[in-house]
Amino acid sequence: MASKETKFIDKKSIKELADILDELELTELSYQKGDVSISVSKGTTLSAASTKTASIEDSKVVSDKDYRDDPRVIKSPMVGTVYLQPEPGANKFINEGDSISSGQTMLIIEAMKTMNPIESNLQGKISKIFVQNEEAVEFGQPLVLVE
Amino acid sequence: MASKETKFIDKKSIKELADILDELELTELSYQKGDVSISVSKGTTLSAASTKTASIEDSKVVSDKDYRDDPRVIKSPMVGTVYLQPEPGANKFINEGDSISSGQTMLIIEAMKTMNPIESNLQGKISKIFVQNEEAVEFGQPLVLVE
Amino acid sequence: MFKKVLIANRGEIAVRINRACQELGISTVAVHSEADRDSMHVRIANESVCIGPNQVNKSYLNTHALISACEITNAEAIHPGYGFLSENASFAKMVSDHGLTFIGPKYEHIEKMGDKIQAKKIMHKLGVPTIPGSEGKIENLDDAINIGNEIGYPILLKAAAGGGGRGMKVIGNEKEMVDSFSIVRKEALSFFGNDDVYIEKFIDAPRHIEVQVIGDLHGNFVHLYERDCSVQRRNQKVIEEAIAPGIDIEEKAKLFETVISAIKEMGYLGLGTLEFLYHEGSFYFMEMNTRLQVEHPITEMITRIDLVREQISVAAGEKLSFDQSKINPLGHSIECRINAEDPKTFKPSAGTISLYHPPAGNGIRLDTFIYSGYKVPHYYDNLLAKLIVTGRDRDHAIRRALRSLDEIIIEGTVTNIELHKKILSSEAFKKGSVSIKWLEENIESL
Amino acid sequence: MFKKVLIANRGEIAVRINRACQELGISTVAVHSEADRDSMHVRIANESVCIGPNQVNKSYLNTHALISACEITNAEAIHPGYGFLSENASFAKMVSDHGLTFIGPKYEHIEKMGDKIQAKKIMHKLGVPTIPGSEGKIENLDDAINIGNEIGYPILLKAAAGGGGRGMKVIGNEKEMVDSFSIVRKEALSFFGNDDVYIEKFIDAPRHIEVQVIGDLHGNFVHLYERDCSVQRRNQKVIEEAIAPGIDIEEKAKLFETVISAIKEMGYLGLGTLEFLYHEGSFYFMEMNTRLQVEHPITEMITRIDLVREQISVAAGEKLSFDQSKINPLGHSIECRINAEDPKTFKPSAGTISLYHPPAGNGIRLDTFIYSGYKVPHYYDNLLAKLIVTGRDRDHAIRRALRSLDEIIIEGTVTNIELHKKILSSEAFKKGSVSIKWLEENIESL
Repeated sequence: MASKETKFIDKKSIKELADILDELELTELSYQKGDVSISVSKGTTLSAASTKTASIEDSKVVSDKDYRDDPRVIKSPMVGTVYLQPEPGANKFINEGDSISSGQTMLIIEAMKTMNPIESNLQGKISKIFVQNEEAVEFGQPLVLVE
Repeated sequence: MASKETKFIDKKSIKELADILDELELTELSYQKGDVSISVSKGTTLSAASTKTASIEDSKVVSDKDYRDDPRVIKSPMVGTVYLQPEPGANKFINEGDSISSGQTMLIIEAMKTMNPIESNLQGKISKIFVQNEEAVEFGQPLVLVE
Repeated sequence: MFKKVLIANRGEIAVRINRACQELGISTVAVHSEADRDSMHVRIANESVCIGPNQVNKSYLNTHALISACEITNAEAIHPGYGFLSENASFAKMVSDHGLTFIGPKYEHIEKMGDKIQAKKIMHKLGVPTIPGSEGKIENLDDAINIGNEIGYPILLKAAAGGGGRGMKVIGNEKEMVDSFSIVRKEALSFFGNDDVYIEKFIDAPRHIEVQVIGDLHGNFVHLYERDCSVQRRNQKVIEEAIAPGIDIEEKAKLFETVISAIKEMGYLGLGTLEFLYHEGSFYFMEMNTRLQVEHPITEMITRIDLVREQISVAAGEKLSFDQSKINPLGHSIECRINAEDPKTFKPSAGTISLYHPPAGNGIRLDTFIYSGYKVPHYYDNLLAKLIVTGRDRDHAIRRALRSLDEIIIEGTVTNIELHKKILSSEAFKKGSVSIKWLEENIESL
Repeated sequence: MFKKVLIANRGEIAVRINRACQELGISTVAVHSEADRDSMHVRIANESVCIGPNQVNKSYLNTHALISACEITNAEAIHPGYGFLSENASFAKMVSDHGLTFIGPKYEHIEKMGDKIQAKKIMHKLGVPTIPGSEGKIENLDDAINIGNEIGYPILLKAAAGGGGRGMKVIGNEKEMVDSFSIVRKEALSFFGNDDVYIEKFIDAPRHIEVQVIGDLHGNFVHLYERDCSVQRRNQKVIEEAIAPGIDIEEKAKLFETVISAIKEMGYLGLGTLEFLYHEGSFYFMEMNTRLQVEHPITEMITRIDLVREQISVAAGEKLSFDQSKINPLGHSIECRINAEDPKTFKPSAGTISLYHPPAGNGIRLDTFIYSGYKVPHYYDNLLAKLIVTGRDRDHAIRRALRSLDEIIIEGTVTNIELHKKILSSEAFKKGSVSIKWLEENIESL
């Protein structure tokens, strides 16, 4: 590509900083000049331990992890089992692509033999349903993405 | 240096900051001047443990630590006790400010009841004698600085 | 035996229980609040479930979430650890109503022992020594004098409606009783609007001695000797040791006999601890903890019985793996509770553990959940680690503890390690047998 | 007791010895090469002396520097650890000639046991069972047949001048002896220019069983039961356990009796280990290690005797703190040697430990010298840590070992932790009683 344009990401500088980090045995290095600011860091984490835990989070709902702090997401207020229909054979409460209004029932979570209707606190278009019918969910687990 | 090229990354300054970080035993350091801003940090080392060891090195010869890797320094080739005179009451072999030639005896180290004359492998002016008479020295400990 | 157990706790005790389960071949479910997502008890469990936000009442005390977590993971039993729901009788009942096993005593026993006054009455009936006193309010001075002579001075004359250290007076002899009786009643009336008073034996600076027991469903009841937990600050145990220094073996044998007879009569299941005040050769029952204790490891060390393993086994209906004849304590064990707290103000200290390096070697056990890089949340209690050292005798254990405290490195948060060194180096502690008042009275001069 | 001891070693054993000294109130001097300036044994000692450059022959084997280091620090005794100078009789003598105490046996015993052939002869004379065979060369076929019948087939017919696995033949019965005798002699003549042959009992796949002993200067000699160290690779022990599974207690009692009688006759001082091959109910003495062993902790765990403490005490002239009647092994202990080595090629692996997190809890001991941030030098051996787990029985100990191996984190260098998991999970190991050939023969399929 015969581009004259300055690329947004200056990988060479990042690499250079990373090398300096190594050379000087630093763990963090931030560099700012003009409107460009780069931070590099290297550190130890407890990675060996974290790889072994087969948490529900890891094994069942890998894809929703990135959405945990997303304000467009409605998260599970409790631990339990999700039902997407009011009863077996019935239509789902919601489908991806539907419009949803605040207060509308999205799904049911069964906890302690009790059926708890979960209502939307957002309104907009449902762009993603993270959970399957009869899936176990934990507290704070993303249920639905509303845009 | 009359360089016209402005490099994005000013490695010299980073190095300087990293050195200051080391010198002042800091773990983090941020520096900003004009449109340049640099932060460096260094992870924790086992400092709590190291403070408790009262090694010979720490307790007896604090000042010579910086000279361990200095090529102008003659270091002890053995563990033992230093004598600066050939016998009690005699003159010292060398004094600070003396000239010394390669092969000249500087001092004696007693080890295993044996007196070992230690000869200079450098020549020049003795700018510092790190050890005292009858001081215990370990292997590699700086004895004399020749400039 | 259970196939899967949910551990309804966090911190070092959740890690401890997880290990016992793994050694029994039981799969584990950790539960956690949002703040504890990276906590060690979550990392080492086979599965984990987030049960709520950071506040304990919405997570670790959230009984519905815990039961639901069992349902979605198919856990068969819940181990409550200590604190949180461990002595909550209605939770224990709820667990069992849902067809799950609560790893602890029968809920009736949790309930009865949870009421301190009822507990004392029950234990008294079962022959366990309690603090002597009037069985109810004193009608008049003559009765007061009679009871005073019966239980022996000094006694405590207490307003029935009193509390918080007010409305009570130490009476040293009969003459003082004559002088004070009506004054205390009058004060009681003016302070609390009620002039009922009662009498209890006054124990000035007792030691805290507790007896570890365990029972199974097959009629086996065993004691695992005593622990001395007198080194306390604001009613919080700081250092515990087993066995208690300087208590006559005959005295203890008699106590153990009544204790065993009592828990047998109750049909007690699982681990329990009877706490006593000890003074001048006498034991006075205070309360019974119907759960695993923080300081259980020192008993494990000297008896070589894995208490958590046994606790889980008996909850699953198995027999105790040992009988009383197998319990022959050997050596001496000391536990130092290492807290994240300011050494002066004792305020809890949160922060990130930048470096953790444990002590090790012969006779050292360190029960903890911290690791290099772990961020200690400020929502929960400040116990970081329990250093448990065991030596051939008390003196050896103290030396071992001191060298371990020199080895341990916890950077990034302040701890009470220096306090432990001071206590263990003090002449009073080395001599043994300090009272529960000792640490508070001497903490400045240590 | 000594006031100050110099520890002439590095790594985990120097740390181990340092701890024992501190618990005895003895001040310690660490010695180190230039590469070991930041090593843990230097950090935890009271004083340290750099004794030479990185090469072991100029530092840890530098006898003059060690004696000088004692002189300048006023250390009264030298603990040699294992390896390095620990079995060097002339060093032991040099130490004593300089008025210092060598913490180990008398140098005559180090010398005698250092010569393997002489050691076998001495032990044979002292009644310890050795491998049966001809006492010297065999004159003719008739003699060969007689000896073969006497010690029982299979036997090994060996060229006296042979070695390195050449010049020997396994003979299964008398007929094979008749067929092979002259052939082996002819081969011996053509290979080694000497047709002398001798006979030794052939032991195909024995176990490695060793007996721990200790003696003091007051006529007390005690054994601390046996260890099974059969899990080996290239003659390096990988896993050890105490006590050995599946050996008849009567058989062992007889062995212990002859062992004690032998070391009593010798007047042996300090710790020692007699190594035996064990096969079909018989023990055959191989050699005696006149020093502390790497695997001593498993014996400490089941006997609850601190061997290093006792070793130092008896070297200082004190009596053993226990007698034979006190040694009642309880439970089962397993040691896993955690090495920094490539899991395929077994090449030592140096590097910086970026993260170290040890396993912990009940029954876990980890003897090590590493820490987060430690740079493992490539000059020395590759033993990083010894994981010692103790359980109520062998099965429990194996489970405990497995859960600990899951907990441990060593990042920055490759280790053999996965190999340990495979061994401990294998059916053959779980069953017990594998031979010294087992690991090598099965390492690919584990």
